[in-house]
Amino acid sequence: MKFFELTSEPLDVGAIARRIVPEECGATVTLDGYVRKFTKGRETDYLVYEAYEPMALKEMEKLIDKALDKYEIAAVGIVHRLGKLDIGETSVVISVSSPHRRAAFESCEWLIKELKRTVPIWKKEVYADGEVWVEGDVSGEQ
Amino acid sequence: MKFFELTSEPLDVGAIARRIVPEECGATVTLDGYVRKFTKGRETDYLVYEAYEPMALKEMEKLIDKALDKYEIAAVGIVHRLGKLDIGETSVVISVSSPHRRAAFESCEWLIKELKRTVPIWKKEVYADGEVWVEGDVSGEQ
Amino acid sequence: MKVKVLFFGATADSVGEREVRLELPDGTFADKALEEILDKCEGLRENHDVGQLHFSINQEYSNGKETICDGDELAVFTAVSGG
Amino acid sequence: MKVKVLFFGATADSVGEREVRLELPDGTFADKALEEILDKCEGLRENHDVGQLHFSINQEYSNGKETICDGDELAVFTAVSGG
Repeated sequence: MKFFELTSEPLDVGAIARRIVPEECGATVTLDGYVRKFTKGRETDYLVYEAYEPMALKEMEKLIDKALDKYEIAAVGIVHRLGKLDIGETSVVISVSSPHRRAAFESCEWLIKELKRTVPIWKKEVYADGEVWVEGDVSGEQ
Repeated sequence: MKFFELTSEPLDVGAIARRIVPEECGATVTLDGYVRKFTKGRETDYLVYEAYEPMALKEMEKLIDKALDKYEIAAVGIVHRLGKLDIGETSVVISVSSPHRRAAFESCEWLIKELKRTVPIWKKEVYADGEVWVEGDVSGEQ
Repeated sequence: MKVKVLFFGATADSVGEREVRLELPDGTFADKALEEILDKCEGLRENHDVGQLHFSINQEYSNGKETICDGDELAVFTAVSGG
Repeated sequence: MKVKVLFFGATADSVGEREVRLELPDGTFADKALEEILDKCEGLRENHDVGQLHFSINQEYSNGKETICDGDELAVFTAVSGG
Protein backbone atom coordinates (compact mmCIF):
# COMPACT_ATOMS: atom_id res chain seq x y z
CA MET A 1 0.00 0.00 0.00
CA LYS A 2 1.34 3.41 -0.90
CA PHE A 3 0.52 7.01 -1.65
CA PHE A 4 2.68 9.88 -2.87
CA GLU A 5 1.56 13.41 -3.52
CA LEU A 6 2.69 16.96 -4.13
CA THR A 7 0.50 19.78 -2.91
CA SER A 8 0.54 23.52 -2.32
CA GLU A 9 -1.82 23.18 0.63
CA PRO A 10 -0.64 22.95 4.27
CA LEU A 11 0.08 19.36 5.30
CA ASP A 12 -1.90 17.62 8.03
CA VAL A 13 0.68 15.35 9.66
CA GLY A 14 -1.86 13.36 11.67
CA ALA A 15 -4.14 12.71 8.71
CA ILE A 16 -1.19 11.46 6.64
CA ALA A 17 0.15 9.31 9.50
CA ARG A 18 -3.25 7.70 10.06
CA ARG A 19 -4.36 7.38 6.42
CA ILE A 20 -3.28 3.75 6.24
CA VAL A 21 -3.41 1.59 9.37
CA PRO A 22 -2.99 -1.98 8.15
CA GLU A 23 -4.52 -4.68 10.36
CA GLU A 24 -1.30 -6.69 10.48
CA CYS A 25 0.68 -3.65 11.66
CA GLY A 26 1.36 -2.29 15.11
CA ALA A 27 3.48 0.76 14.44
CA THR A 28 3.67 3.73 12.13
CA VAL A 29 6.76 5.92 12.12
CA THR A 30 6.28 9.39 10.69
CA LEU A 31 8.85 11.99 9.77
CA ASP A 32 7.55 15.54 9.84
CA GLY A 33 10.08 17.82 8.14
CA TYR A 34 9.51 21.55 8.59
CA VAL A 35 11.11 24.93 8.11
CA ARG A 36 13.87 25.74 10.58
CA LYS A 37 14.28 29.36 11.61
CA PHE A 38 18.07 29.23 11.65
CA THR A 39 20.33 27.53 9.11
CA LYS A 40 24.05 27.79 9.81
CA GLY A 41 23.37 30.78 12.09
CA ARG A 42 21.49 32.70 9.42
CA GLU A 43 17.85 33.58 10.03
CA THR A 44 15.47 32.30 7.38
CA ASP A 45 12.46 34.43 6.53
CA TYR A 46 10.62 31.79 4.52
CA LEU A 47 11.25 29.02 1.99
CA VAL A 48 9.96 28.35 -1.49
CA TYR A 49 9.82 24.79 -2.81
CA GLU A 50 9.62 23.99 -6.48
CA ALA A 51 9.39 20.58 -8.15
CA TYR A 52 9.68 19.01 -11.55
CA GLU A 53 6.30 17.60 -10.70
CA PRO A 54 5.77 14.58 -12.98
CA MET A 55 9.36 13.41 -12.49
CA ALA A 56 9.19 14.01 -8.73
CA LEU A 57 6.09 11.82 -8.51
CA LYS A 58 7.78 9.09 -10.54
CA GLU A 59 10.87 9.22 -8.32
CA MET A 60 8.74 9.17 -5.17
CA GLU A 61 6.97 6.07 -6.38
CA LYS A 62 10.27 4.38 -7.24
CA LEU A 63 11.59 5.08 -3.75
CA ILE A 64 8.47 3.69 -2.14
CA ASP A 65 8.61 0.55 -4.28
CA LYS A 66 12.26 0.05 -3.34
CA ALA A 67 11.45 0.49 0.35
CA LEU A 68 8.53 -1.95 0.17
CA ASP A 69 10.90 -4.44 -1.43
CA LYS A 70 13.87 -3.85 0.88
CA TYR A 71 12.12 -3.66 4.29
CA GLU A 72 9.43 -5.65 6.14
CA ILE A 73 6.87 -2.88 5.89
CA ALA A 74 3.24 -2.79 4.80
CA ALA A 75 2.53 0.79 3.77
CA VAL A 76 4.33 3.99 2.87
CA GLY A 77 2.99 7.49 2.27
CA ILE A 78 4.99 10.49 1.16
CA VAL A 79 3.51 13.96 0.75
CA HIS A 80 5.67 16.96 -0.13
CA ARG A 81 4.48 20.53 -0.06
CA LEU A 82 5.39 23.10 -2.71
CA GLY A 83 5.30 26.89 -2.86
CA LYS A 84 5.97 29.34 -0.04
CA LEU A 85 6.40 27.95 3.47
CA ASP A 86 6.77 29.89 6.69
CA ILE A 87 8.93 28.93 9.67
CA GLY A 88 7.63 25.80 11.37
CA GLU A 89 5.41 24.75 8.46
CA THR A 90 5.67 21.16 7.32
CA SER A 91 7.43 20.63 3.99
CA VAL A 92 7.40 16.85 3.89
CA VAL A 93 5.72 13.96 5.66
CA ILE A 94 6.92 10.38 5.27
CA SER A 95 4.90 7.75 7.07
CA VAL A 96 5.72 4.04 7.21
CA SER A 97 3.62 1.29 8.78
CA SER A 98 4.99 -2.10 9.69
CA PRO A 99 4.15 -5.13 11.81
CA HIS A 100 7.24 -4.42 13.93
CA ARG A 101 8.62 -0.99 14.58
CA ARG A 102 12.31 -1.58 13.76
CA ALA A 103 11.60 -1.80 10.03
CA ALA A 104 9.42 1.31 10.14
CA PHE A 105 12.13 3.42 11.77
CA GLU A 106 14.83 2.13 9.47
CA SER A 107 12.89 2.53 6.24
CA CYS A 108 11.47 5.96 7.15
CA GLU A 109 15.00 7.22 7.71
CA TRP A 110 16.17 5.61 4.48
CA LEU A 111 13.27 7.18 2.56
CA ILE A 112 13.99 10.75 3.64
CA LYS A 113 17.70 10.32 2.92
CA GLU A 114 16.95 9.02 -0.59
CA LEU A 115 14.22 11.59 -1.23
CA LYS A 116 16.74 14.36 -0.55
CA ARG A 117 19.13 12.75 -3.02
CA THR A 118 16.89 11.75 -5.93
CA VAL A 119 13.49 13.46 -6.00
CA PRO A 120 13.61 16.61 -8.18
CA ILE A 121 12.43 19.21 -5.70
CA TRP A 122 14.38 22.37 -4.87
CA LYS A 123 14.30 24.74 -1.96
CA LYS A 124 14.96 28.46 -2.07
CA GLU A 125 15.92 30.04 1.24
CA VAL A 126 14.80 33.62 1.56
CA TYR A 127 16.54 35.84 4.12
CA ALA A 128 16.03 39.48 5.07
CA ASP A 129 18.93 40.39 2.75
CA GLY A 130 18.76 37.92 -0.10
CA GLU A 131 17.81 34.48 -1.30
CA VAL A 132 19.52 31.35 -2.53
CA TRP A 133 18.51 28.13 -4.25
CA VAL A 134 19.92 25.38 -2.07
CA GLU A 135 21.98 22.75 -3.84
CA GLY A 136 21.56 19.30 -2.43
CA ASP A 137 24.13 17.73 -0.21
CA VAL A 138 25.07 14.34 -1.62
CA SER A 139 25.18 12.85 1.88
CA GLY A 140 21.48 13.63 2.27
CA GLU A 141 22.01 14.88 5.84
CA GLN A 142 21.08 18.44 6.74
CA MET B 1 10.90 20.84 26.37
CA LYS B 2 8.82 17.85 27.28
CA PHE B 3 5.37 16.49 28.00
CA PHE B 4 4.20 13.11 29.22
CA GLU B 5 0.62 12.06 29.85
CA LEU B 6 -1.69 9.14 30.46
CA THR B 7 -5.25 9.36 29.20
CA SER B 8 -8.32 7.24 28.58
CA GLU B 9 -9.32 9.37 25.61
CA PRO B 10 -8.44 8.52 21.99
CA LEU B 11 -5.04 9.92 20.97
CA ASP B 12 -4.69 12.52 18.23
CA VAL B 13 -1.34 11.64 16.65
CA GLY B 14 -1.09 14.84 14.63
CA ALA B 15 -1.86 17.11 17.58
CA ILE B 16 0.81 15.38 19.67
CA ALA B 17 3.37 15.45 16.84
CA ARG B 18 2.81 19.16 16.25
CA ARG B 19 2.41 20.29 19.87
CA ILE B 20 6.05 21.42 20.09
CA VAL B 21 7.78 22.72 16.97
CA PRO B 22 10.98 24.39 18.21
CA GLU B 23 12.39 27.16 15.99
CA GLU B 24 15.84 25.61 15.92
CA CYS B 25 14.44 22.27 14.75
CA GLY B 26 13.74 20.91 11.29
CA ALA B 27 12.37 17.46 11.98
CA THR B 28 9.99 15.64 14.27
CA VAL B 29 9.90 11.85 14.30
CA THR B 30 6.75 10.32 15.70
CA LEU B 31 6.02 6.75 16.64
CA ASP B 32 2.34 5.84 16.54
CA GLY B 33 1.85 2.47 18.25
CA TYR B 34 -1.55 0.85 17.78
CA VAL B 35 -3.47 -2.34 18.25
CA ARG B 36 -2.57 -5.09 15.81
CA LYS B 37 -5.32 -7.47 14.76
CA PHE B 38 -3.10 -10.52 14.73
CA THR B 39 -0.44 -11.44 17.29
CA LYS B 40 1.41 -14.67 16.61
CA GLY B 41 -1.41 -15.78 14.34
CA ARG B 42 -4.09 -15.31 16.98
CA GLU B 43 -6.83 -12.79 16.33
CA THR B 44 -7.13 -10.09 18.96
CA ASP B 45 -10.59 -8.80 19.78
CA TYR B 46 -9.46 -5.76 21.79
CA LEU B 47 -6.82 -4.72 24.33
CA VAL B 48 -7.03 -3.29 27.83
CA TYR B 49 -4.17 -1.16 29.13
CA GLU B 50 -3.67 -0.54 32.82
CA ALA B 51 -0.99 1.56 34.52
CA TYR B 52 0.45 2.23 37.92
CA GLU B 53 -0.26 5.82 37.04
CA PRO B 54 1.91 7.95 39.33
CA MET B 55 4.90 5.64 38.89
CA ALA B 56 4.34 5.43 35.13
CA LEU B 57 4.43 9.22 34.88
CA LYS B 58 7.63 9.37 36.94
CA GLU B 59 9.26 6.71 34.75
CA MET B 60 8.14 8.48 31.58
CA GLU B 61 9.72 11.70 32.80
CA LYS B 62 12.95 9.92 33.70
CA LEU B 63 13.14 8.41 30.22
CA ILE B 64 12.57 11.76 28.58
CA ASP B 65 15.23 13.41 30.74
CA LYS B 66 17.70 10.67 29.84
CA ALA B 67 16.92 11.07 26.14
CA LEU B 68 17.31 14.86 26.31
CA ASP B 69 20.68 14.29 27.95
CA LYS B 70 21.86 11.50 25.66
CA TYR B 71 20.78 12.82 22.24
CA GLU B 72 20.94 16.14 20.37
CA ILE B 73 17.20 16.72 20.58
CA ALA B 74 15.10 19.67 21.64
CA ALA B 75 11.71 18.28 22.63
CA VAL B 76 10.05 14.99 23.54
CA GLY B 77 6.40 14.17 24.10
CA ILE B 78 5.00 10.82 25.22
CA VAL B 79 1.31 10.11 25.58
CA HIS B 80 0.01 6.65 26.47
CA ARG B 81 -3.61 5.64 26.38
CA LEU B 82 -5.26 3.45 29.03
CA GLY B 83 -8.44 1.41 29.14
CA LYS B 84 -10.08 -0.53 26.33
CA LEU B 85 -8.65 -0.13 22.82
CA ASP B 86 -10.02 -1.53 19.60
CA ILE B 87 -7.99 -2.78 16.63
CA GLY B 88 -6.10 0.03 14.95
CA GLU B 89 -6.50 2.47 17.84
CA THR B 90 -3.38 4.26 19.00
CA SER B 91 -1.99 3.11 22.35
CA VAL B 92 1.12 5.27 22.48
CA VAL B 93 2.58 8.25 20.70
CA ILE B 94 6.22 9.26 21.12
CA SER B 95 7.30 12.39 19.33
CA VAL B 96 10.84 13.79 19.21
CA SER B 97 11.96 17.07 17.64
CA SER B 98 15.55 17.83 16.76
CA PRO B 99 17.61 20.20 14.64
CA HIS B 100 18.78 17.22 12.56
CA ARG B 101 16.71 14.18 11.89
CA ARG B 102 19.25 11.46 12.75
CA ALA B 103 18.99 12.18 16.48
CA ALA B 104 15.19 12.26 16.34
CA PHE B 105 14.99 8.81 14.72
CA GLU B 106 17.54 7.32 17.05
CA SER B 107 16.08 8.72 20.26
CA CYS B 108 12.47 7.97 19.32
CA GLU B 109 13.41 4.33 18.78
CA TRP B 110 15.37 4.27 22.04
CA LEU B 111 12.42 5.80 23.92
CA ILE B 112 9.87 3.22 22.82
CA LYS B 113 12.29 0.39 23.59
CA GLU B 114 12.91 1.75 27.08
CA LEU B 115 9.25 2.57 27.68
CA LYS B 116 8.38 -1.06 27.00
CA ARG B 117 11.01 -2.13 29.49
CA THR B 118 10.55 0.29 32.40
CA VAL B 119 7.24 2.15 32.43
CA PRO B 120 4.67 0.31 34.59
CA ILE B 121 1.87 -0.19 32.10
CA TRP B 122 0.37 -3.58 31.26
CA LYS B 123 -1.61 -4.84 28.33
CA LYS B 124 -4.33 -7.47 28.44
CA GLU B 125 -5.06 -9.16 25.12
CA VAL B 126 -8.66 -10.26 24.77
CA TYR B 127 -9.51 -12.96 22.22
CA ALA B 128 -12.79 -14.54 21.24
CA ASP B 129 -11.96 -17.44 23.60
CA GLY B 130 -10.01 -15.94 26.45
CA GLU B 131 -7.73 -13.21 27.67
CA VAL B 132 -4.19 -12.86 28.92
CA TRP B 133 -2.10 -10.21 30.63
CA VAL B 134 0.99 -9.86 28.49
CA GLU B 135 4.30 -10.07 30.28
CA GLY B 136 6.95 -7.80 28.89
CA ASP B 137 9.69 -9.05 26.68
CA VAL B 138 13.02 -7.94 28.12
CA SER B 139 14.34 -7.21 24.62
CA GLY B 140 11.63 -4.59 24.20
CA GLU B 141 10.92 -5.76 20.64
CA GLN B 142 7.44 -6.96 19.78
CA MET C 1 4.42 -0.29 61.08
CA LYS C 2 1.81 -0.36 58.35
CA VAL C 3 2.36 -0.33 54.61
CA LYS C 4 0.12 -0.33 51.59
CA VAL C 5 0.79 -2.92 48.86
CA LEU C 6 -0.57 -2.42 45.35
CA PHE C 7 -1.06 -5.01 42.61
CA PHE C 8 -1.67 -4.45 38.91
CA GLY C 9 -2.71 -6.52 35.94
CA ALA C 10 -1.70 -10.15 36.41
CA THR C 11 -0.69 -9.77 40.07
CA ALA C 12 -4.00 -8.09 40.90
CA ASP C 13 -5.80 -11.01 39.26
CA SER C 14 -3.65 -13.53 41.16
CA VAL C 15 -4.21 -11.95 44.57
CA GLY C 16 -7.80 -11.02 43.88
CA GLU C 17 -7.17 -7.54 45.28
CA ARG C 18 -5.70 -4.35 43.89
CA GLU C 19 -4.55 -3.11 47.28
CA VAL C 20 -3.82 -4.68 50.69
CA ARG C 21 -2.57 -3.26 54.01
CA LEU C 22 0.23 -5.14 55.75
CA GLU C 23 1.86 -4.92 59.16
CA LEU C 24 5.67 -5.21 58.97
CA PRO C 25 8.31 -5.05 61.74
CA ASP C 26 10.02 -1.65 61.97
CA GLY C 27 13.22 -1.49 59.92
CA THR C 28 12.27 -4.25 57.49
CA PHE C 29 14.48 -4.30 54.37
CA ALA C 30 12.94 -4.36 50.93
CA ASP C 31 13.86 -7.94 50.04
CA LYS C 32 12.42 -9.16 53.34
CA ALA C 33 9.26 -7.09 52.79
CA LEU C 34 8.76 -8.70 49.40
CA GLU C 35 9.13 -12.17 51.00
CA GLU C 36 6.45 -11.18 53.52
CA ILE C 37 4.14 -10.06 50.74
CA LEU C 38 4.68 -13.28 48.80
CA ASP C 39 3.92 -15.28 51.97
CA LYS C 40 0.85 -13.34 53.02
CA CYS C 41 -0.82 -12.65 49.69
CA GLU C 42 -2.01 -15.95 48.34
CA GLY C 43 -1.83 -16.42 44.59
CA LEU C 44 1.50 -14.77 43.91
CA ARG C 45 3.79 -17.79 44.37
CA GLU C 46 1.20 -20.05 42.72
CA ASN C 47 0.80 -17.99 39.57
CA HIS C 48 4.15 -16.30 39.03
CA ASP C 49 7.82 -17.00 38.68
CA VAL C 50 8.59 -14.80 41.67
CA GLY C 51 12.12 -14.09 40.44
CA GLN C 52 10.52 -12.24 37.52
CA LEU C 53 8.25 -10.04 39.63
CA HIS C 54 9.05 -6.35 40.02
CA PHE C 55 8.89 -4.59 43.35
CA SER C 56 8.58 -0.85 43.89
CA ILE C 57 8.74 1.38 46.95
CA ASN C 58 7.02 4.75 46.77
CA GLN C 59 6.84 4.50 42.99
CA GLU C 60 10.52 3.74 42.45
CA TYR C 61 11.93 0.37 41.41
CA SER C 62 13.45 -1.35 44.44
CA ASN C 63 16.95 -2.80 44.45
CA GLY C 64 16.01 -4.96 47.44
CA LYS C 65 18.23 -3.09 49.88
CA GLU C 66 16.06 -0.16 50.94
CA THR C 67 14.62 0.12 54.44
CA ILE C 68 10.84 0.22 54.44
CA CYS C 69 9.18 2.99 56.46
CA ASP C 70 5.76 3.31 58.02
CA GLY C 71 3.20 4.39 55.44
CA ASP C 72 5.27 3.39 52.41
CA GLU C 73 3.47 2.51 49.20
CA LEU C 74 4.79 -0.79 47.88
CA ALA C 75 3.79 -2.53 44.65
CA VAL C 76 4.34 -5.95 43.11
CA PHE C 77 3.88 -6.46 39.39
CA THR C 78 4.95 -8.49 36.38
CA ALA C 79 7.31 -7.33 33.64
CA VAL C 80 5.69 -4.31 32.04
CA SER C 81 4.01 -4.57 28.62
CA GLY C 82 2.97 -1.07 27.63
CA GLY C 83 3.64 0.58 24.32
CA MET D 1 14.21 16.98 -34.69
CA LYS D 2 12.76 19.21 -31.99
CA VAL D 3 13.01 18.75 -28.24
CA LYS D 4 11.72 20.64 -25.22
CA VAL D 5 14.21 21.54 -22.48
CA LEU D 6 13.02 22.43 -18.98
CA PHE D 7 14.86 24.29 -16.24
CA PHE D 8 14.03 24.50 -12.55
CA GLY D 9 15.15 26.55 -9.57
CA ALA D 10 18.72 27.73 -10.02
CA THR D 11 19.01 26.67 -13.67
CA ALA D 12 15.76 28.46 -14.54
CA ASP D 13 17.17 31.60 -12.90
CA SER D 14 20.48 31.23 -14.78
CA VAL D 15 18.88 30.78 -18.18
CA GLY D 16 16.07 33.24 -17.53
CA GLU D 17 13.58 30.74 -18.95
CA ARG D 18 11.73 27.75 -17.56
CA GLU D 19 11.38 26.09 -20.96
CA VAL D 20 13.12 26.33 -24.33
CA ARG D 21 12.68 24.50 -27.66
CA LEU D 22 15.81 23.23 -29.38
CA GLU D 23 16.57 21.71 -32.76
CA LEU D 24 18.94 18.72 -32.54
CA PRO D 25 20.29 16.44 -35.30
CA ASP D 26 18.45 13.10 -35.52
CA GLY D 27 20.08 10.40 -33.42
CA THR D 28 21.82 12.73 -31.00
CA PHE D 29 23.08 10.97 -27.88
CA ALA D 30 22.24 12.28 -24.44
CA ASP D 31 25.71 13.54 -23.53
CA LYS D 32 25.94 15.39 -26.83
CA ALA D 33 22.45 16.85 -26.32
CA LEU D 34 23.49 18.18 -22.92
CA GLU D 35 26.57 19.81 -24.51
CA GLU D 36 24.27 21.47 -27.05
CA ILE D 37 22.02 22.77 -24.31
CA LEU D 38 25.00 24.13 -22.34
CA ASP D 39 26.24 25.87 -25.51
CA LYS D 40 22.94 27.33 -26.60
CA CYS D 41 21.40 28.31 -23.28
CA GLU D 42 23.46 31.16 -21.93
CA GLY D 43 23.92 31.31 -18.19
CA LEU D 44 24.42 27.62 -17.46
CA ARG D 45 28.19 27.42 -17.91
CA GLU D 46 28.60 30.83 -16.28
CA ASN D 47 26.65 30.01 -13.13
CA HIS D 48 27.12 26.29 -12.57
CA ASP D 49 29.75 23.65 -12.21
CA VAL D 50 28.37 21.76 -15.21
CA GLY D 51 29.75 18.46 -13.93
CA GLN D 52 27.32 18.77 -11.03
CA LEU D 53 24.22 19.41 -13.15
CA HIS D 54 21.64 16.67 -13.55
CA PHE D 55 20.10 15.81 -16.90
CA SER D 56 16.84 13.97 -17.44
CA ILE D 57 15.12 12.56 -20.49
CA ASN D 58 11.36 12.12 -20.38
CA GLN D 59 11.42 12.43 -16.57
CA GLU D 60 14.11 9.81 -16.01
CA TYR D 61 17.68 10.53 -14.95
CA SER D 62 19.98 10.22 -17.96
CA ASN D 63 23.14 8.14 -17.93
CA GLY D 64 24.44 10.11 -20.93
CA LYS D 65 24.16 7.19 -23.35
CA GLU D 66 20.51 7.33 -24.44
CA THR D 67 19.50 8.37 -27.94
CA ILE D 68 17.29 11.44 -27.97
CA CYS D 69 14.10 11.25 -30.03
CA ASP D 70 11.93 13.88 -31.62
CA GLY D 71 9.57 15.42 -29.09
CA ASP D 72 11.55 14.28 -26.01
CA GLU D 73 11.24 16.29 -22.82
CA LEU D 74 14.70 17.06 -21.49
CA ALA D 75 15.55 18.88 -18.25
CA VAL D 76 18.68 20.33 -16.69
CA PHE D 77 18.81 21.04 -12.97
CA THR D 78 21.08 21.30 -9.94
CA ALA D 79 21.41 18.70 -7.17
CA VAL D 80 17.98 18.38 -5.59
CA SER D 81 17.23 19.92 -2.19
CA GLY D 82 13.73 18.84 -1.22
CA GLY D 83 12.70 17.38 2.09
